[in-house]
Amino acid sequence: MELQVEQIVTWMEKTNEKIQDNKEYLTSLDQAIGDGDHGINMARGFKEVVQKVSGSDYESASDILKDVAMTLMGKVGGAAGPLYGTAFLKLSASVKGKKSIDCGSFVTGLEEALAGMKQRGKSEQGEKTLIDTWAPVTEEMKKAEDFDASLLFETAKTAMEKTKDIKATKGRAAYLGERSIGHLDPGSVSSYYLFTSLAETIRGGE
Amino acid sequence: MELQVEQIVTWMEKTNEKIQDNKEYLTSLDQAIGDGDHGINMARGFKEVVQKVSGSDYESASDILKDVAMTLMGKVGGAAGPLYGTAFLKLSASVKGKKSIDCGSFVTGLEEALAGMKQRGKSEQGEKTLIDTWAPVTEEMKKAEDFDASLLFETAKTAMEKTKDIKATKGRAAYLGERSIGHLDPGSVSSYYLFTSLAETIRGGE
Amino acid sequence: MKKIINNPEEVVQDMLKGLIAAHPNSLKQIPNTTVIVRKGAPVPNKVGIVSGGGSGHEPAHAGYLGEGMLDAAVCGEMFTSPTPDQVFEAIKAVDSGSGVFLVIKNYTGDVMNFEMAAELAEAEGISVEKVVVNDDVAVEDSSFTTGRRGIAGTVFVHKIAGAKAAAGGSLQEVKDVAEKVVANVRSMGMALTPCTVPAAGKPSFTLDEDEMEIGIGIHGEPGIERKKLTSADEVAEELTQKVLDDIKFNSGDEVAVMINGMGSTPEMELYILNGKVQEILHERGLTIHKTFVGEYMTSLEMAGCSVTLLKLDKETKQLLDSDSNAPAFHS
Amino acid sequence: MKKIINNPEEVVQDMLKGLIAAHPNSLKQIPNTTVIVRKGAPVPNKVGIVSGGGSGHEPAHAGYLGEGMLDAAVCGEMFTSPTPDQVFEAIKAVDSGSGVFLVIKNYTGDVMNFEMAAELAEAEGISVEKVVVNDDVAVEDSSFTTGRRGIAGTVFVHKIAGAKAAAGGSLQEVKDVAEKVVANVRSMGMALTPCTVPAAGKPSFTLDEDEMEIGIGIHGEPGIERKKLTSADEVAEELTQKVLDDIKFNSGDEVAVMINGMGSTPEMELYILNGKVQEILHERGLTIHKTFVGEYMTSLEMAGCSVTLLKLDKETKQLLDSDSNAPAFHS
Ligand SMILES: Nc1ncnc2c1ncn2[C@@H]1O[C@H](COP(=O)(O)OP(=O)(O)O)[C@@H](O)[C@H]1O
Ligand SMILES: Nc1ncnc2c1ncn2[C@@H]1O[C@H](COP(=O)(O)OP(=O)(O)O)[C@@H](O)[C@H]1O
Ligand SMILES: [Mg+2]
Ligand SMILES: [Mg+2]
Ligand SMILES: [Mg+2]
Ligand SMILES: [Mg+2]
Repeated sequence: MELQVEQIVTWMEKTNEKIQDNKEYLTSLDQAIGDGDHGINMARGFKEVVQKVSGSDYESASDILKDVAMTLMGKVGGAAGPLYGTAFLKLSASVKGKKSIDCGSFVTGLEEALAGMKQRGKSEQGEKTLIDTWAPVTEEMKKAEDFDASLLFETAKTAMEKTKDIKATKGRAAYLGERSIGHLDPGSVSSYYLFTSLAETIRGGE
Repeated sequence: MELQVEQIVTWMEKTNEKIQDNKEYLTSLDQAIGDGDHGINMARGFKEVVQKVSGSDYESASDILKDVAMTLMGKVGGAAGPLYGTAFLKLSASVKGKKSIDCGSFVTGLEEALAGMKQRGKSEQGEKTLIDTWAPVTEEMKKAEDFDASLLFETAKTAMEKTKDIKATKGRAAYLGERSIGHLDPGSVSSYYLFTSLAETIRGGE
Repeated sequence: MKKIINNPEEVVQDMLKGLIAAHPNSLKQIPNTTVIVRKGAPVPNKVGIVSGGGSGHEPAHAGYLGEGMLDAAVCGEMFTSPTPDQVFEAIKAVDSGSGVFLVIKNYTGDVMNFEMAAELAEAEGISVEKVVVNDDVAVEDSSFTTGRRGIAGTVFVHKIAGAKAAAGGSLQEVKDVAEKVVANVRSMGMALTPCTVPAAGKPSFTLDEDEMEIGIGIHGEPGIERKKLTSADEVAEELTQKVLDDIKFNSGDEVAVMINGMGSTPEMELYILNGKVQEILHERGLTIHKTFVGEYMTSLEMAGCSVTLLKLDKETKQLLDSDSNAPAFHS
Repeated sequence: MKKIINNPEEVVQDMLKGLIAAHPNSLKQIPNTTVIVRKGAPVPNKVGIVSGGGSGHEPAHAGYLGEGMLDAAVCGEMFTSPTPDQVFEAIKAVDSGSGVFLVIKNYTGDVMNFEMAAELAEAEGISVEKVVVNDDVAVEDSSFTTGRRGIAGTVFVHKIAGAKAAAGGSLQEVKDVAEKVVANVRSMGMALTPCTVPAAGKPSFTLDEDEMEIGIGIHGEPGIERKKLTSADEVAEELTQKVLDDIKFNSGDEVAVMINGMGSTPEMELYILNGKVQEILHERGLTIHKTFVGEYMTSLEMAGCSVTLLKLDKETKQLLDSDSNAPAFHS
């Protein structure tokens, strides 16, 4: 299958729904090891994304992804804003001009998104950040032949849950040192919503 | 009987004891309809009074009363400080040069103390202030032939308790208007301690 | 009670120690008193300006010491008027021979103690005049009662009387302009939480999570009415309206506005309130000459605010605007 | 949560409205942004100084707008770094052609957003330099982690970089002196109570009536250690010692001291703390050039404080002392 513009819209809508529904949960995760705004920031950003892309006419997948990127960059703020913004900007650039995205191109896009976030955040896998969800998802999808909803669900879930055991060395949770262990990384949980929404979108389109 | 210097010392010591023991109670009364410092202020003042007069050698009753006045004036602060200070200053002036005080002179002194407080406080009886304890005590003592402990106990107690029913028109409690009804006036309660301590002193000396 | 203090009975002494340590070049404490005097006082040929009252209202009153404002601040015990001897020391310390002016907030204790000090000073040949500030419209003004309290509006009196003195005004001129300010300044406050006097250990009243108290004073006294907590806009409406109702404002009148925080209300909330207050004043046709948003007259860690309006004329406007280096007077 | 607000999601917008209403002659808001610029900016031939970050730290950052300090403040959402487009607007608004200097607090979000804005500006031919302030010794400094946070010490960087720019310093000279300040400023904070972000509705941590949290940041983050509440003197010892241990201070060094209130701690308590801090510094043989006691970098209504020391040299001392009319910078 290939991701069409309408599916990207659906992906964003589903992500927004999950984020709005879990706004308080995300905030409470961030209150535990950060500053308690992650839910508020993501909810503000994705609400705008959906307002921007729903009903709009996009010629290409890269165009809509660029708008998603710019909206997140301009509305989320904090650490998550530039990171998610960078991710979608890289994803968009990587599929530049493409009307729709096949799995191979998507994976290349994810790889560039991941590299972009690492560079922007000066971070690596294993530091208890959303990188810890994006990296395994990218890796597993690379092995698959086509979009695979179950694989996405599972990988994102396992990766997100694993962040509980990591001692943070980047982001605000790093200030807590050892005390950060035992808590989920809020950014990984929002990324988990992003990827499960993608999985649901794929499932709908399979 | 006549009040001797030693009895005035006892009077002050007893008053101090009661005030220290009821510091929190006085403060809580003042919290209800004032600013919650009456117990603190009176305790600070009488502690100093006792430090000043206990063990000191006074030639005359008027001298010790003057020291009491100056100490209260300089240590209590708030509304109570100048009022109690004025009262003892007038009392001292009224018995000027006297080694000891007979009942008649004491009553004259009380009358002058009361007049001084009224003038200083621009207040009259019936405004829910310590005047409402001092006025009846002065009046009843005027009728008696000698110092009368029982009379003092009773009059001070009744007068103090009556302040509960008065609507305040002077002092901080006046800000509460009708809401001041149902609460004892803190200054009347501290005055009650002063007069019952006097009564106990008299009883000891009878 | 959670406080950064040592002995609860010695908070005022400890505070003054830290205050002098922070400002050794501009302030001094008269030994064995709680009187803080600005260095350079008495200023030759200038009327000395003294204010003060109970402590717990910081930055009032020591924060207003400076050129063009106060010369001495008498710091009483927590929420307790200072005693006559202390005020007398302050008067003596700032008299240059041109007389001393006392700015008193209208509380029985303050009035009595400052008056007694004035009598002591006059007995020693120092000319003393005074003004009693009573800007709080929460309290009924009546000649049969204690009358309105003095709250945040007092800071405008400090500034304008201080500026008049700095400009060479005589004792009588300082008094006249101070009385003009008092006649034209009104305030109204509210609280979301009470405050706790260290030595008392517990707050003077309690409020539920959804309640506010309207018409509070600045000593943790309960207010005049308890209500359900409303929005900032509604609070602005209520406080501003009460102030506007109290003296006649005509369209075109120029006013100074003070949005005063009671202690723990974040500046953010004060600015939110200010947005609506300004709207109301504009609708009313008033010209806002200057706005002060911040903590000017607090009540320890009480959460809440007050709104003050001062109707200006040419003289008071110019005196309000004149320079002062008092650290706490800034907008 | 008891707050004087309207819609919890719109506190920043409402605050900015009230801020501009209060200071119409000195401040302006760039339309459709949360950027506040001082009137008169860009100042011809002067390096523009931009700072900012999440809101909730008032008077930071808009209170530091003024001659000799900041030219623009970028106000993010509550405790949330502003976005690159906003910072970019600020940069454009204050560039006179002499370049723009960014004062960034060391938080991942702030660093990323400000860096992206700098990239946008450079792409349009504006020279941009920056400094990242990391004064908080509560957090370990390590190149493998996020590193120390930027807290109250940032205000000294605003002042000194701003003064250098006002004195005609080039972009590089401003950067050099700012880096010198960063290398010489250290802070440590503590809290007695947490704070509540309006849209979150509940505090980020809770503390028992007898507990304090040492090493807190300025965003309601939990600190590094929870302890039984001690006396002001012990708090002073603990915070000051941590700061003194972090960089080498020699006897005779001149320092500036900041005792910063986190939001709801009364000034009285800050002065009490200051008394002991000064004693410790004197014992250590340090010369205290200037002391700042008050609320400079808050965390909404958090109760608590921080102690900041800045080691001075001739240049930084003179720049710290130079005039500024920024309303929130006073001692
Ligand atoms: N350096 C970094 N690299 C990658 N991700 C990061 C980094 N710093 C923070 N994050 C992610 O951002 C999330 C926090 O986002 P958010 O709460 O919106 O921002 P802030 O920390 O500025 O308040 C963290 O949970 C983490 O996943
Ligand atoms: N005008 C007045 N005349 C007489 N007594 C007064 C007056 N005002 C207050 N008082 C007395 O003073 C008491 C309060 O004293 P205190 O709490 O020490 O002072 P403050 O009210 O200044 O805090 C009141 O309970 C009342 O009895
Ligand atoms: Mg966060
Ligand atoms: Mg009282
Ligand atoms: Mg009192
Ligand atoms: Mg944040």
